[in-house]
This record gives sequence, C-alpha cells and structure tokens, in this order.
Amino acid sequence: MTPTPRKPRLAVWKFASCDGCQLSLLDCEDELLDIAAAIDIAYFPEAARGVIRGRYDLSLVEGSVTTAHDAERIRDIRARSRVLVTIGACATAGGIQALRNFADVRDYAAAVYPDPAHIDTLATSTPIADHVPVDFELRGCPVSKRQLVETIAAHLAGRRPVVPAHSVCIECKLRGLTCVMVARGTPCLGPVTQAGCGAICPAHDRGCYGCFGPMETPNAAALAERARELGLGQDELRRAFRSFNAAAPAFREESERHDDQNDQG
Amino acid sequence: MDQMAEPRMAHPLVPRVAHVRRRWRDGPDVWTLEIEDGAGSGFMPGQFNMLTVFGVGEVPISLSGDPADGNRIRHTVRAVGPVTRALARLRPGDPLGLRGPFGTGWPTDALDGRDVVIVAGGLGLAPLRPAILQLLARRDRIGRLTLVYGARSPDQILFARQQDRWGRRSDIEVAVTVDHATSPWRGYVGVVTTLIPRAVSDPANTVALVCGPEIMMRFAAAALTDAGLPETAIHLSMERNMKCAVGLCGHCQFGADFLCRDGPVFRLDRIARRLALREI
Amino acid sequence: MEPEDRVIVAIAGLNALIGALDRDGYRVLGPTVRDGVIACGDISGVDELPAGWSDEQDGGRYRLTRSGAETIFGFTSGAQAWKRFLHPPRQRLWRATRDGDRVRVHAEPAPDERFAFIGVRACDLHAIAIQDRVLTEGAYPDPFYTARRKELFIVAVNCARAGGTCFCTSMGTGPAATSGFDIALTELPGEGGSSFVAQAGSPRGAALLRDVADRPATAEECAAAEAIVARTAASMGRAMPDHDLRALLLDNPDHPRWDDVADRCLTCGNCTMVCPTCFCTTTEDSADLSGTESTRTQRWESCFTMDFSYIHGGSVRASSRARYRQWMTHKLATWIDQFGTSGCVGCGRCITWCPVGIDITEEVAAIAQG
Amino acid sequence: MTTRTIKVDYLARVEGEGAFKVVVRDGAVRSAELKIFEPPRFFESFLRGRAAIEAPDLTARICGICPVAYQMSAVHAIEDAFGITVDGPIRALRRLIYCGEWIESHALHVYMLHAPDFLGYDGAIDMARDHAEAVRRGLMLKKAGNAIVALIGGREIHPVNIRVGGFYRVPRRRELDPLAEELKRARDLALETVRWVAGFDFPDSERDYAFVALRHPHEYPFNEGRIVSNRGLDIPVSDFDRHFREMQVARSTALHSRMADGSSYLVGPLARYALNFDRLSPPAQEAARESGLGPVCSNPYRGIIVRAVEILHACDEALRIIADYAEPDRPHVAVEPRPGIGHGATEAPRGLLFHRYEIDGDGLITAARIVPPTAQNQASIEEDLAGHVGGFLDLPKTELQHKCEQTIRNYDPCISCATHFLKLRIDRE
Ligand SMILES: Cc1cc2nc3c(=O)[nH]c(=O)nc-3n(C[C@H](O)[C@H](O)[C@H](O)COP(=O)(O)OP(=O)(O)OC[C@H]3O[C@@H](n4cnc5c(N)ncnc54)[C@H](O)[C@@H]3O)c2cc1C
Ligand code: SF4
Ligand code: SF4
Ligand code: SF4
Repeated sequence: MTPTPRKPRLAVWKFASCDGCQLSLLDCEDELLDIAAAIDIAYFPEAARGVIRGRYDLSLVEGSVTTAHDAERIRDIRARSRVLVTIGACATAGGIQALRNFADVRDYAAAVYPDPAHIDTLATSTPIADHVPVDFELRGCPVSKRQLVETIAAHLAGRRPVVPAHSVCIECKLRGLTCVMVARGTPCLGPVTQAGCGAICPAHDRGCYGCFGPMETPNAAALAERARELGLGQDELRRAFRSFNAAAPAFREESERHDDQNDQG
Repeated sequence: MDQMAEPRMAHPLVPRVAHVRRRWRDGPDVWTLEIEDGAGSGFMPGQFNMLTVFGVGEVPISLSGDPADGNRIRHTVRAVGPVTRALARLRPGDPLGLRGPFGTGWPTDALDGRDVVIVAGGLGLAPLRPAILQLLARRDRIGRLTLVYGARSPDQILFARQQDRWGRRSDIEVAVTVDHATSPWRGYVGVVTTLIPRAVSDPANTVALVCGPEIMMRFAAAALTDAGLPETAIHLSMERNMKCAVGLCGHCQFGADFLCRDGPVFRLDRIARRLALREI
Repeated sequence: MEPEDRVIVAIAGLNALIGALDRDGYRVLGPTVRDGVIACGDISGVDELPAGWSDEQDGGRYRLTRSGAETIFGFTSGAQAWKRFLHPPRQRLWRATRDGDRVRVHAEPAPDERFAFIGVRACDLHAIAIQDRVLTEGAYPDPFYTARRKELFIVAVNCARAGGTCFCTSMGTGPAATSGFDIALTELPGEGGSSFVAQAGSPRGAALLRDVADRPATAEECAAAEAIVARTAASMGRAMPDHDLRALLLDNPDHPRWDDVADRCLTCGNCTMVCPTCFCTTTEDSADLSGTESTRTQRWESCFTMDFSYIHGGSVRASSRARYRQWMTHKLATWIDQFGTSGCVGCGRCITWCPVGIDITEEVAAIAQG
Repeated sequence: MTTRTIKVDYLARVEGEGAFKVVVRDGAVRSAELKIFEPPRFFESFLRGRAAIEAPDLTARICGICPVAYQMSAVHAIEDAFGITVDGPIRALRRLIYCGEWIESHALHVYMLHAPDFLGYDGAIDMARDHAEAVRRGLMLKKAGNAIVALIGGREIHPVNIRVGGFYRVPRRRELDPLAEELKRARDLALETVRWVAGFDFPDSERDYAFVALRHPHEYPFNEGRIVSNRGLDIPVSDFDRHFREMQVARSTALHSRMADGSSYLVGPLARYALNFDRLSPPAQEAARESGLGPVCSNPYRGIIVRAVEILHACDEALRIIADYAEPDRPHVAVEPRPGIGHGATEAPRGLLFHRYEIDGDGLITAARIVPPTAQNQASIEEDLAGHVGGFLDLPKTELQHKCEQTIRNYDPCISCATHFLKLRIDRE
C-alpha cells in the first residue's frame, strides 16, 4: 500500500493465441481507467499504437510458443521484464494449439495449407514457462478478468494474488450451486480443475470442461473412473482431458491413458 | 440462545493500528521492528502477534523483545515471502495492523530452582529471547542457564552482538554451532544436538526450552531425552499455518490441539506421539 | 400452553406461521426445489415448500424424485447445510483506508439479519449446536455468527423417512428433534393434506404456536407421530460402526486404508463444503489499485487444499492421504478432544456429495477391521 | 528510380499480429500487402476426429473478440448436418447473445481502436485524457454488450452456455429484467455514439464495392439468411463454396477469398448495412439518416458511423427480444448425431463467417473448413491501401504510415481469426 514514486510500467505481449486473455483487460470496463491511472501501459499494441521501449515492471504474456522466432522473442521479453506473468491456457499450458503435440505437425500443416513448406512453425506448442522463468501463471481459457485485475494489483502491491489453486468444486459450493455430477450424472472435470472461473459451467447445468487446467493435486485417474461409470467411453475420456490444457502434464497423462493402445478399461 | 454471550463489540479478527518506531537488521534477510503499540498490555515470553501489512496480508510473528519493556514491542522477521518481505520493508512511522498477543508462553514462572537449557535453531531464537531476558532478570532464582544455538553459517547467527554479550557473562553459558563454517569461524561446526549433552548436568532438575525448524526440534527432543530429561521437562514451540490465531479458522490444528490457543509452546509429553508422525 | 404440550397445526397454520415470522422481520428460509435438488432458500409461504417431492441418495448420487404423496417434508438431508446462512461462505471482516501515513480500520458491523429456518432436521440441529460450541463458546467468539445465531428462529421437522446415506441413529443425533428448536413438527399425512403434530421448544415458539395451532393433539396423533420417527430410525441407509471412534482413529494413523482412500479421493473439498459442522475459514486480502483501501474477507476453506497447511517452504499435509486422514480424524476423533462432541452428525451429505462417493462409514469400517 | 517502402511492423489496435508493406516506385504504388504473422494454430486440422458437438467450444478459441460468432456458425453448420431446426425462444436467445457480441465488439472498435485515429491519439487511454466522457461512454456501452454475453453465455469471452441444439441452461424471465434496464441506458449511449462519430472528419473516398452479406426475410441478419450481394448474388449458405474461392495471389503465397470470377468483395458492417438497410430498426434507420448516411455507404472511413448505427440496432433488437421472451420448456432441442455435411454462415461483427463440417457416423468431424470475415476482406483491404496511398504520397513518412494504418483499421480486421485459414508466407523484413 506504499505509494510508488514512478508509475510502474506494464507491457502486454502476444504469442500464439486468440487474443481473448488480453482482451480481458479491455473488458475490465469498470477498472480500465483506474488501471491506466495506477500504471503506465507502456506496450499494448492491441489497444494503442504508442510504444515505450526499454524495461517493464510487469509483463503480461499471452499465447504459446509455436515458432522458433517466438522462442527467441520470449527470451528478450524476459530479459526486459522485472516480473513476468503468463496469462491464459495458451501461455500456461500450450493452449488448444498444443493438440499438435499429439499429432504430426506436418500432417496438420498439409491438411490446411497447400504449400506447407512456407509455414514457419514448431512441431509443438509449449507454455512460456518451458522457455523462460515465469513469476506467476494465471490460468484460464480465457483468464477471469476478476483474477486478472487481482493479479495486476497484487503484483503491484507485493501481495500474493488471491488465485487459489484448489478445485472448481470449492468455488461451485461457495456459490451454492448444485453439483451436476451428483445430481444429474453429468460428467464434470471440476474436481480436477483449478478454480477461478466462478464455476460457471455447473452454474449453467453443464460439466466443467477443464479450461482452467489441472488443480494443485489432481486425481484425474479417479475422476476418469467415475466418468466412465457415468457413461463416458474411452474416446470421450481422451478428448475430455485433451482440450485447452491438453499439454498440462496431469491432463496429458490422463488423456494418454485413454489412447487406443493404452486403454485399461 | 439466551444463554449466549452478548456479541463483543470488536471482532477478534480486526487489527488495531500500530506504528513502527525503529527498525534494524539482525541478520541476512532478518529485520527487527520496534513497534509502538498504544494498546500494549504486556506479553508472556513465547507468545506471538498477528501482524498485518495493509493491502498485503497478515502473518503470525513471535514477540522477540523484553517482556519487561511495556508498550514498546519487538518483532524479528525473516523476509521469506510476501508478507514478511513487506514487514521487513516497513520504515519508522509506517502503520501496521496488530492483533495479540496470543498463545501459550514458555513456563518461565515455573523454573525457580531448576537448570534451564535453551535450544534454538536459526530464527527459533526470536521467540526464546524474551524468555532469556526474563530469566536473566531474575537470574538468582534459577540454577544453571545454558543457551545452545545453531545457525546455518556464521553470518546467519541471529542477535550476534547480544549473543556475544551474553557469552561474556558468567551467569549464562552460550554455545553456538554452525552447519557450515566460513573462514574466520573458530566455534563449533555441526548440528545443534551434539551440544546438548554438555549443557545438561543434572537431568532430573533441568528444563529445556526448544524452538527451531520442526526437524531440528525432533532431534533436539530425542537428544534431551537421551540426556535424561523427562518428556515433562521439555518444551517446544511449534509452527503451523495460521489465519485467525483465536481458534476459529482451523488451520493450525496439530492433532487435537490448536497451535494458536493450546500452543505454540507445548510440553513434549503432550505432543511426542504426534511429533513422530509425518504430515500430521 | 406448556412447551411440552403437543398441538395440531394444519397446512394453513404452517402458512400462517411463515407469515407471522415474516411480519416479525425474519428472513424465512426453507427447503425449496431448485436446480434439481432440495436446497434452502427464501420462502414466503407453504406453497413454495417441496410438496410431493422426495429424493434418492447414495454415494456420489442424488436424484430428486416424485414421492407419490403430497407430503411437504417427504425428503431427507438437503443439498446444503444451514451453515451457509449462519456462517456464510464469504464474510467481509474489515476495510482499511489510508490517508498518508494514517490508516483507519473500519470493522464490518455485526449483521442484523434475523433468520427463521423452516424444516431443520435433527442432524442439522445437532450440527448447529456443534457450530455454536466452536464459534461462540471459546475465548474469542465469532461475533457475526453469535449475532445471527442469537436471533435465529428454528422450526424443526422430524424425519419421516431415512435417506440412503443417512446414519444419524448410529451417531445419536436423530431422527427425532429433541432440543435446540423453537418449534418442532412431525408431519402426519392425511386424506385432505398433511397436518402437523407440533411442539414448542422455547417461549418464543410457544407464543407463535398458540396463534397458529388448530387444537391440542390427541393421544393417537402423538403416538402416530412417534411411530413415524421410530420407523425412520429403523430404516437408516447407513450406520457408523459401533466403535470407540476416537481411539480407533488416533490409534491408526498409519493404517493402509489411508493409502487406499487416497487413491480414490479427489481432494476436491466437496465433503468439507457440504458438511454442516465444518467451520474452517481462510482470509483473503485485497486492495484497490491505488493502494488507498484494503479489505480482508473471510471465506470457507477446506483442509483438503494445499494452502490450508502451507507454511513457508511447502504444505505440512502434502499427500492426499494425510489430508483425508486429517479430515476424518478431526471429524470423528480430535473434535471430541477439542469440543467435547463428535464433529459428525450422520447427515450423510459428505457421502452423497462426494463426486466419487467415498463413504465415511465405510472407511471407518475398513479401519475398524484392522 | 526512387523506391519508397512504407511499412509498419506491428499493426496496433487490431486483434492479432499483423503488419503491412506498401512499395512505391517512381511515385506509383506498386504493391500493397497486409501481412499476417500470427502463427498458424491448425484449427481445421485438429477438428478432425473431434466430436461435432465439441466444435462450438473449440472454434470459439479461434478468436477471443468474436467467440459467439464462431460458436453460432458452428452450431448452425452442425445442426444443418444433423437436420435439426431450432426456433422459438431458443432461437431468439441466440440472436440476443449475438446482439451482445455486436455491441461489445463494435463499441470496442469504435471507441478504443478506431476513434483515436480520427481524433489523433495513439489509443483510447490516451484519448481519455481529453475525451474522458466519450471513453467512459464507450466503456459503458461495451459493458452492456458484455453483460448480455455474460448473462446468457456465462462469461464475456468463450461463453460456456452455447451448444448444438440451443443452450445448456436458459435464463429465467426475471434474470433478464436488469439487463433490459442496462440496455435502455445503452440505447441512449448508442444514439449519442452515432451523433458523436458522425461529427468526425471523413476523407472523400467512395469505392465501388461488391458487398456480400446475409439477408433474412424479416430480420437484420445475425444467424440466418441467404447470402446476397449488390451484384445480384442470392444463394443459400450451402452454395458458398460454389461462389467463393480462395485464390492464389501472384505476389505472395497468400490466398484471399474472392468471388468465383476472381474479383474482390467486402463483408462486414458496410455490406450488411447496404444490403439490409430496410431491416434496421426504425430508430437505427432514423439515426443513420440524421447522421447523413444514405441507405448505402461506400466510404470505408464512414464505416465507423455504420458500426454505431448497428450498435443502436443491436440494442433495439436485444430489448425487443427481452420484452418478448418466454422461458422455453427445455433449454435445447434433442440432438441425434448423424453423418452428413453441414454448412453454417452467420454475421460476425466483422462480417460473414462461414463454417462447413463433414461428420461421420460416430458424430466425429472428418473435415472442417472455416472462412472468417478478415480472409474475405483482405483483398479489398489491400486494394484500398493501394488506392489510398496514392493520394497521400506527399505526406511525411510517419503521417503516411498512420494513414495506411487507419485505412486498414477501417475494416476492423481480426487477424487472430485470419490466420487459421490464410496461407501466407511469413516474410520478415
Ligand atoms: C506461532 C508462530 C510464530 C512465528 N514467529 C515468527 C517470527 O518471529 N519471525 C518470523 O520471521 N517468522 C515467524 N513465523 C513464521 C511466519 O509466520 C511465516 O514465515 C510467514 O507466515 C510467512 O508469510 P509470507 O507471506 O511472508 O510468506 P509465504 O511463505 O509465501 O506465506 C504465504 C502464507 O502462508 C502462510 N504461512 C506461511 N508460512 C507460515 C508459517 N510458518 N506459519 C504460519 N503461516 C504461514 C501465511 O498465511 C502466509 O500469509 C511464525 C509462525 C508461527 C506459527
Ligand atoms: S458440479 Fe462439478 S465442480 Fe461443482 S461440485 Fe460437482 S463435480 Fe465439483
Ligand atoms: S467450469 Fe471449468 S470449463 Fe467451465 S469455465 Fe470454469 S474452468 Fe472453464
Ligand atoms: S462428516 Fe459427513 S455425515 Fe458427518 S456431519 Fe459431516 S457431512 Fe454429515
């Protein structure tokens, strides 16, 4: 709470992504002008042309690394950032584009591009933390704007952000929602997924599909077993764990357990 | 519900505002804050306060000053995480939130006529210092007084100058050991437990006060029992996560005990079984 | 009218009771059908109560069903415990404002909400009594809970059916409401709709009952009411093994069953959220971007999270084995040392609402087998 | 011979990563390229083998700015393949959430991305110093749009409530009431927006566009309609492939979407407006007239007014839907997967968004094709760039650069979307 003499400088960087996480910052309609008053938004090309070069107190990084050039670029950004926070499933787990990690990227390119030789891409989509040290990872596909504001404010204040790593279930119950898995038999990834979204899927009568990635101590195998009892087949289980956070280790391992050759059902 | 107490005006989780009077460094990443606490009402050695840095958070920190010193209270903090770092950055005049004192203290009142061995590891000396100061103030009432202190390395020794001063006194024996020696160090090297046998001359009449990392306390307790002290004569100060310090939040449970209320200082016979259990 | 006198209250009388409470400034809460379950919510009359609804409960399974009868309270343990109101999931504690070096702390005022709970079951009466112990009878009572609790008006209902996961009989907490209520009802199904054998448990309850009762209950009606509760007691879905649970659990911290349950446990925390006695909380600090105002909020916490036992360098209970053991040992053993009662009232919620159906009675039985 | 290259390596205030390069030789524009270096993410590849019912959640991630559009085109295409029709309140709710996305996305573009160009600022936060009230109005409007998406969809970006067949959960009547209040205020703000942007300085720059948009028998188009143009095209969505091609462009490996005859065309607000002016709400028509727009607007700079008019229309439409809303018995119609091919096209804020799926007997996708609006507009944008720059060549370099940027931003290009189909060489200079 000690006022800082110079306004801290914020930069927002984009790697392979849908732009949604950085848009969350512009979606903070109520806070945006306060944020702009408290910090110097020095680099945010989605929102402004101006560029202040040099070092940044806080860099928010969206997106995953999918090109050799990006792998270089993130090193430079790290070197120029005092605190580097990754935002969103792409930056923290490789994102939906990490589905290529389970396939041959050349096939992928050939299927979309007649001249795939010109496509500059790596065989994998990887989280930022695979390339440089990251100070804090904010999960979600997309991040929650409440948590985004909290993360920015907390880093400026030197506080630990209130971004618990526990399950979506806790959030679900704090809200007083009905468990869709227990009361409807709808498979739900909430028990193995990190809180933060506000349990919006159960709030809309559907199971969580894991867009915040694995919670702190996920027991994916036990949940998968339960989902199987509720009627999910092997392919469905594989796909359930292989989506927006497919490359997060706990989800990757669980999805691989349901690959054709590995299924133990 | 008529038998229920009237709700108190003050919520026990609401801090009062106090101000830093002085601040000095007491080791690498370790700072002592002297705090002006208008509402200060004294404390027992071994007790702790909940300190809030506004906008950052609240943590339990032991009282490390002299219990005789009225409303000027001291806390010695190692900057390890967000709140302790923010505490360590506070300057004279800065406000902070304060609740306490809480917890059981060292049984300093019950030591008349006994030998006292104080075993401290690292920052564990902070909550023991008030006990030492109090015992020194009534030195004539107790028998042999020994401080056995272990630090990671010579530069990590807490309250080094004060320890030197104590070391020069004749009424307290001070033995310091380090895990890793650096060049000018000519003292002991090794774990603190190796010094314990020497500190105990009359085990049946000795009381031990122990504070340090949990693993060190386990070994110290074993060494003290080996030296012949009964479990009832060994007192340990434990550490657990704490949010409320008044027995409401549940975090600090250590078996059946709430550390904030039933501890942090426990007699070994009460916790010996738990101390041996992992992840309890 | 003496408190022990039983009277008959018709549906209209119950409706009048709700109305009277509402007029007295109570926020009246009762069971309602919502999102596929029976959960407590605001009610303004009997027609919002779940007449004709029932439930089926089992480990990790809850289904709302049609009861086939027009009884109002024909269901069992609800999806949520009443603690949601008395000890809410989130509660702001204070705000601090800063002006230069001056900081002022503004304590949150004690709540002045008055609740009236309709349809509290015996297990939940015990649960409330347990939270009373924890939150009001220590050296530092929780003033917010105390304030809400002081004003609380309770209309209890004796269970006419035991749920699939209920085991109150074996915990000695039900199914009959014996104390801790202002009014207790037993529903008597009848041709022209239910009526209730009602009993007052407090002067406040007696006064209200006087206004809404039809007539004194007959001996037959009283006997019928008792028979209903006796039948319920005999048809419990589950039972806690008959053991000295405290000794059993304290003596078995290294039982292999803890590893077994750790394989199944999701550490999701659902059991602690739904349990009517679990009281643990954490605090969260927030501050505005300019740093002039900060807030501390209390929220429900679970001993299944890593944060719960975090001390610098890591969590004390890092394994799920240790966390499950902490939860169950606290519930059934150390709670007794701490508060003189078990921390479990046999409501069965943790069994029903565990997504994978882990069953506290079954885990105890496995440990008891040696 | 003098060659001048005007380039901007990182195009600001567009969604995604793009750049442009204009080469001028001897006073004449030789080439104008909008480059996209957003790395490919291979949506059409990984959609193969996924369940068709996953497509709405998966394709939403193509673009964080218009996820509802992707979800809508996906559900319509898959419902087309499954032979499902959705009508009544569920259909109305789909239009309602789409209104939300239009309001949000247009307000973002008008206030945060585009207006700063007209008023001479680097961005909206900059602009807020002198035009705080306008920026606040923009934010409030944007918030109203987001409120619709969040209420119906669960959150603003990548809503969770949209599914094949309808929704997972439909709102209760009374949940919509506070929204109506907010929208009534937003409506006024939208009207102010039209007036505000109408007062900007616009260069005279008319172009003879081939406009392409959906047209519906009685609605301004969101979800449904036939694909029509001002050149006489009038086809069902399923014929899209026959009339639009992705063409190889000589100077790069980029494929632009073009008409079958190779000509460029334009989708988006200008096209929608020109082809559906008669379907706008009366207040929106009135506001358009008042601001000097005819029933057709061919000046891309004035696109900002058209967007403002569409915000007003979306507010009116949303209010009408809320007023008429009756909670349906079920949140979605029954969904029976069956093999087939399905097409869907809806009007994303930036224009026509086409999806096509081939689905097998297990309900899995075997082929997917997605043609977003920016792909379709790229040829037009480049032509515009080439056309405009000629007139500004005397300007100092930075101003010229800015003019070029502005020209591109007229189209509100969404490059995050664009990359999933654009075949571009990544050419770094
Ligand atoms: C009774 C008692 C007395 C203590 N006395 C001192 C002292 O005199 N000097 C000193 O430097 N430290 C002392 N500690 C430890 C101190 O409280 C922790 O180092 C501090 O909480 C760390 O918080 P942080 O935010 O800086 O760092 P982090 O380690 O990142 O902590 C994050 C959060 O975890 C919790 N936490 C972490 N470690 C502990 C811990 N050991 N105990 C309780 N909660 C914890 C807190 O809630 C904290 O807010 C004491 C702890 C206890 C229980
Ligand atoms: S609905 Fe999902 S998130 Fe909520 S409690 Fe159930 S399993 Fe957990
Ligand atoms: S409930 Fe799960 S899938 Fe839904 S938004 Fe939250 S984390 Fe994402
Ligand atoms: S432990 Fe389970 S059965 Fe016992 S009171 Fe809690 S939720 Fe009910």
